Amino acid sequence: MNEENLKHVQNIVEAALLAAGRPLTVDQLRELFEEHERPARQVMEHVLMLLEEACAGRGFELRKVASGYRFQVRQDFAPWVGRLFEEKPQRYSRALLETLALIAYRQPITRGEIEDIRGVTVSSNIIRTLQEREWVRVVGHKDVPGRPAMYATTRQFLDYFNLSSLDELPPLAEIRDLEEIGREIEREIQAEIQFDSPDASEPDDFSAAGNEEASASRDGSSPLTTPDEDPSQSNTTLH
Amino acid sequence: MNEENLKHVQNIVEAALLAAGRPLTVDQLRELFEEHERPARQVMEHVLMLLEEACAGRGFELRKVASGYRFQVRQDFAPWVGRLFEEKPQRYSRALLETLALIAYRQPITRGEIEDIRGVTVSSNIIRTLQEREWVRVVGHKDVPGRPAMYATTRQFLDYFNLSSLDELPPLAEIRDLEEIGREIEREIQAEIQFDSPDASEPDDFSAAGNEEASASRDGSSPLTTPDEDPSQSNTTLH
Amino acid sequence: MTEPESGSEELQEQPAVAPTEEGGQAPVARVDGKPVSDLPQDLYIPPDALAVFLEAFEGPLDLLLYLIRRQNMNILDIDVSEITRQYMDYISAVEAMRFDLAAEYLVMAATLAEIKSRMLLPRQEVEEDEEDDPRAELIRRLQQYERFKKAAEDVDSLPRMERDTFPNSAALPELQRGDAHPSVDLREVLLALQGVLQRAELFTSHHVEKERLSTRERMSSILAMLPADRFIPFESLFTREEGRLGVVVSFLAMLELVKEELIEIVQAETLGAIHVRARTSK
Repeated sequence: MNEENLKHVQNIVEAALLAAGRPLTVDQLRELFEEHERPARQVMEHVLMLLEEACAGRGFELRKVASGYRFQVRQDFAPWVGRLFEEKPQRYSRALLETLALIAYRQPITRGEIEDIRGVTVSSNIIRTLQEREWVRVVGHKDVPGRPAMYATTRQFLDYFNLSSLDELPPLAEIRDLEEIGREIEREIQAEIQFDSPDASEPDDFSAAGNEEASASRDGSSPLTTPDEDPSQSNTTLH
Repeated sequence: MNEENLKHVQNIVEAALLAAGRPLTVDQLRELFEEHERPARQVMEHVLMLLEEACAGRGFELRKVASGYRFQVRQDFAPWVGRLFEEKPQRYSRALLETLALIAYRQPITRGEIEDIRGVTVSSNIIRTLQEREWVRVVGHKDVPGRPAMYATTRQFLDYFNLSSLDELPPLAEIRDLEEIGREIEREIQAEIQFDSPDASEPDDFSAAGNEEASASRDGSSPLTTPDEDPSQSNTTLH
Repeated sequence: MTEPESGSEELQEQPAVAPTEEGGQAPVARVDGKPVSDLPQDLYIPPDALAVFLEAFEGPLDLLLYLIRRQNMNILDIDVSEITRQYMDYISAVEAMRFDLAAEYLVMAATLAEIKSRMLLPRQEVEEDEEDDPRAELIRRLQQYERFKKAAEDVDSLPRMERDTFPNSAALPELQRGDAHPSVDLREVLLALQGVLQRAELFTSHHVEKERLSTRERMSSILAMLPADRFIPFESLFTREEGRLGVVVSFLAMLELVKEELIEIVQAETLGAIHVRARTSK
């Protein structure tokens, strides 16, 4: 077989392997040719070797697997190719976030204790999701009837939220203040509307006071450094 | 971007197109890269050009279709590759192809309008088949009594027929200048009236005379010019 | 892949090619396996052949186009008399044996008859013809149809999937599981907690107080370190590098764990080694 013929066979084999979407054996590849033009087995194997060489330095390679030959995307490109198949993540439910918050602040905590505080049952799905995400793990079982698992947060949880330790979580007191501040803002707005006095100084005063309070309650420690991460800050600077 | 980087991007694009097995747009390809390494649109287009060149003389080619770029088997090798699949490529009836062509060239078009031009009723089977293949879809309803559905072709239609846009459809044969024909007929009729000879052979004579003139007028004029010429226009100029 | 058409439409496929060819070399129909390449001029058509013959056409316009082509006529110069005669002959022959001849064919027959009769009559007024020339209308329709008949052939000859080309793909490499998880902002967690606290206050007298988080965290980590089945030395639970504060936190955490009966601390003899064991199972 001359070089031109070889190239022709090589192109057909290449096209067939790319179109098949499954591995093809040497004989299956030979079957693509009519009898009078069918390459011998050795020729086909030679062509496959040429094809393998032709893939050098490209995005895909020829691989021999149990059921024949196939083209395969090179492992090197998996990080990019993988993004093709990423599903758009959905958002977590409020129930899940509440559960996570309780585990973070009250660990080690059992499911029953979470349910007591939330006033509703916690679905197994939520716990499983949190465990799969590796934010939460079982640290033991409480020595009470039923021996319920006790949950705690993980290193990965801290890493994800950019915390070096649980200390950096805003203290519960502050979260309550936050709520207070929110209510105060609302009151202010109501007052403004009632008195119909769009005085610019009022909100500014309030906001300054709010800021003071927030920083005071944090006691010099800074659980959340960037302003956009701090809900109390954004609340007070609303006006 | 240096040559090495370009080669890297080219390999990733090649890998991704083969991994996807479906067309990908320039933007979809760019999204595979993280922000800091994401190639500009022009760079991506350049890479696609390089990739196309790299396929020269091989079994497959890079093709731009409506939904993006894809790798596909070169037409030259389809006869061999086709043997991979037991099912023979489907043949479509003339009725279906005519209906499809009318929708493609005249969209949006109602079933009634298709029937007017074809001179026969369009079977519901045909419309259903075209919709099931996702070549055709309802794009609205005409504001006339009965509010008939208006059909148009889809991206899948373009993808299937290797087109990147409707502009790439083969140009529609131009209707011969009807205004001129109208004038010819008029002249003939005038002549007939003048000679006032309602002989049975007249129409034949008339027709023969018209024959000469018409072929003369068609000489040298290209029958294929604009792909989309409004038939209603020719209609109005007829009289 | 599924057959898009009913069987009858497949039938149309084969002979349909014939009318487009000039000179009638290709068979227009097959009767008992024998090709019928042209219809006899004397119009003797075997009944079966005629049925198949008509099915080969996509309607009256298609049939008319075929007749015009066969006469080597230009559409623009249809010899209405001759075409009408042939058309009528065909459809009356079909009608004679088939009752379900499509209405469209009959309408066309009527149209042709009307055109023919008009052509035979002396023209009275030019205006009338200009406004309502049935022949021009027929020509217009034939031209329109011819355009799209050609367009259908063009579409059919476009290189298409599954016949002229095939999409390419390659097997995937091993893919790392991407980060398909939802992203969460810490503020969302805090807001969620705020919600819980609010409700907790409403529903129960639960006290969720400000906690020494470092202690609770240490409680978790100590629990995680402790094997349930054996004691480990008390000292091993402290990390020297953490300094005094760390030791205090660990100690407080252990006291809390003892209080909650989660761990057990034993000392075999006075001033002897202290050992710790989890009272919980893992």
